[in-house]
Amino acid sequence: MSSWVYVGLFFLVGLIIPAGAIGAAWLLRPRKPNPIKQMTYECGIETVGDSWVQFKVQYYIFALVFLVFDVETVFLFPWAVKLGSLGMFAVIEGIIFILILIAGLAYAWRKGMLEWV
Amino acid sequence: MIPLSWYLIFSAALFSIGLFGVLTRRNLIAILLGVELMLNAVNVNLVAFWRYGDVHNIAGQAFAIIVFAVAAAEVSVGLALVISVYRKRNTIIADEIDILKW
Amino acid sequence: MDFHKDPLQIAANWLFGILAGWGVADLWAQVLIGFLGIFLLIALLMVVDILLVWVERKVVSRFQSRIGPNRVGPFGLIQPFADIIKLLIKEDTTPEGADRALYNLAPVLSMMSVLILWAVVPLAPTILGVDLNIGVLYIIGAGAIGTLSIIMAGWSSNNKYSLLGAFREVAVMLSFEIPMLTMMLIPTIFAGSMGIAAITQAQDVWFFFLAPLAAIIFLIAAIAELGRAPFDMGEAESELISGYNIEYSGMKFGMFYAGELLHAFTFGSFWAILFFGGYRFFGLEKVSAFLAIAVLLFKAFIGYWIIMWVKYTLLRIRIDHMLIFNWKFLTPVAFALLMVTAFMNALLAASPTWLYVSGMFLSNVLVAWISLELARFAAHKEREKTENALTADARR
Amino acid sequence: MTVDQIIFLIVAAITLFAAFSVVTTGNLIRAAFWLIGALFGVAAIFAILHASFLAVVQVVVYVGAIAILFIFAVMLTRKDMRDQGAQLNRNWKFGAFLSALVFAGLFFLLRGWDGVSKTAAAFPSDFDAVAALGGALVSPDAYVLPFEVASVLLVAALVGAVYVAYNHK
Repeated sequence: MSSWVYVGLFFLVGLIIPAGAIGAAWLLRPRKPNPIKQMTYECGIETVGDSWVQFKVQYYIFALVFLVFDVETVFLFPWAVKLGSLGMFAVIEGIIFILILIAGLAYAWRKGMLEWV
Repeated sequence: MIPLSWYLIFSAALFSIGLFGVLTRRNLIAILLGVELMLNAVNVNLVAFWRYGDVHNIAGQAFAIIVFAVAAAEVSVGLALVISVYRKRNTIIADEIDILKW
Repeated sequence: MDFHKDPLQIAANWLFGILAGWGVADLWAQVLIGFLGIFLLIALLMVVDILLVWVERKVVSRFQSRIGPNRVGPFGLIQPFADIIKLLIKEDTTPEGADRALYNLAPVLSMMSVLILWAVVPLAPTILGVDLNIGVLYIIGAGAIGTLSIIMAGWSSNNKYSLLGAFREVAVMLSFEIPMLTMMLIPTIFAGSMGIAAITQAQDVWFFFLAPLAAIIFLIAAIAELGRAPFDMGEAESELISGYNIEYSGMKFGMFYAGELLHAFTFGSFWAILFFGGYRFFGLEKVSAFLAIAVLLFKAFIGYWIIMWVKYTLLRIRIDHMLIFNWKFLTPVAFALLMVTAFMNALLAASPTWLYVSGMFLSNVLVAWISLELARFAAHKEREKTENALTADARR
Repeated sequence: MTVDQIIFLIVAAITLFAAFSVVTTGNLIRAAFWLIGALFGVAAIFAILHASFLAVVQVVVYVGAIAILFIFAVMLTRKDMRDQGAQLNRNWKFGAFLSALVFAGLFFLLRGWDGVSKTAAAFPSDFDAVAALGGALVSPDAYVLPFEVASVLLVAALVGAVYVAYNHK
């Protein structure tokens, strides 16, 4: 726990210093707001339509593939730490684990779902 | 030192809040957010019992890892369904999705 | 205890003595000293960051046959300080309809996600923030906060371009995180630990010689993770103007900018630590802690320079090419390399060092060669298909 | 009260507040960001419990991947992104009652159990939980089957989810 206290302190200081810099700027800077200045930037013309536009589903599909791979790769870390003292059997298990994972990627690839249409 | 009960009560509270979200929100994504909270409450319990039992018995942590995998699978399929439903019905309000009424 | 070996411990003991003399409780004295140490490190990082602004501007101008900043101070060294004063007194606008709380939080989080990385960096054998036994994953976790700050900035600005830039940037960062994680597994396998200090200590032979391909893939993934050219689709100036930080001005923009530079430098140092022995250089680190820090900073600057070199040499890659390059080439190669490394590691566990090193090196070269041949084959086929389609079109 | 108790109470209070905001905020993006706050709090709880590996995995998996997936999903279903009428359904009072009942039930159940006020033994300093976990996950006597099945489960989820989400034209 004690080492995590230092990590917590690091988070705290890491928050305080940038916030302090922005706070200093807030104290020093001029403030002359006007409606045109605060308009959203869009190539020199007024914003057309809602800013929160809808997105391609491809972004979601890539995020999905990422999520699955992320979880599985994280699972491999304890395996990798212990690998030196486990012998061939554990290595084979890890390789099977990775191969199952690759099969999922191969499926998405074959079905053309990794294309950016 | 922190007694075990604090963790258990914390986890029970988190679970109840998640349950409240699941039962009352109308939006499908918000319901899934509630489910995430409930899964996290379970994980807190598992890890707390690992710490307060025999530390060398790693079962609590191994279970928590499996819960992570289940949560990831649940979210990916759940949100994919939400997106698919949105594409067909143009809404993700749970009350209005009644294709399976008959 | 020798001052050259462990300066921080001596300073801490001295401070502890003073605080104890004032009647401060032991626990609080320790927390206070830890706080001061962290504050010192982060303040130092900010100074390095200011220096990096100068280095970056000077190097890019040299790459482009210009001179760069040369008016303010010798070699333009005072230029970044002038920049800071300008950022401080610049008016700061918040776009209409922005989500103010998230809009203001994003730049702070962006900078924080970089600063907290240094909690696990071993600067010298005795100078180390926190020796977490999961240090490698901590790096990825801090990167997750950075990703979050980008999507926060993109969404809260109430601007199409910023949201589009954030989406692209996040898609790229997420995708390239997989090869990066996988390549971090390889030093973990060699060292038998996820702790950064343990990985440094285990490098009697630099891991670069055990896994050159891993080092290269890690660098590519790191550049993508930084969102720098050629992977800077998220802030493509000519299309999205500036990507997720378009609506930011003044010090808030400064935080994004400084965070990006420091992030690049940080990944240069992680590259050095994971694959080039960190602060170790032929026993120099045992002489003095200060020498060890100098060695690490030197290696980190070389890594940073390579990242800059790539940035100012290559053109921007289209987002679909980028994602396909990652998912269809880099990720399978990374996993193949991981499997080969794990297998060879078990096979050669009992063999002498020279055999182990050469076996690992050769298997890396083999994996690289096979994957490049396969990629070339696929590229030829793709090109043939495109050319056939073009000639068919022309005939019609 | 000792220092770790104070730290725990602060973290728990922040986490529960964030969790409560998740279920009550009308703006879905805000709710997703509040969820991230709650998940961070749970990660801090794991760190207090000496489960370093799980604390970091919590941040990497939940904050780095699951939360981003939620945000992407919200933006893909944009029509319902901002407050639109009631966020709670008609039976929200019943839901609130039921969840309060669950909490009260768990609370009294816990009070009746005598193992609940147990305090932990000091954490053995030479114990490497990550290595132990690695050993257990690939040991045939322990969790090798769940380990491989988790991989199959995730691949099944990947295939299914990509198939469902993909826009079949």
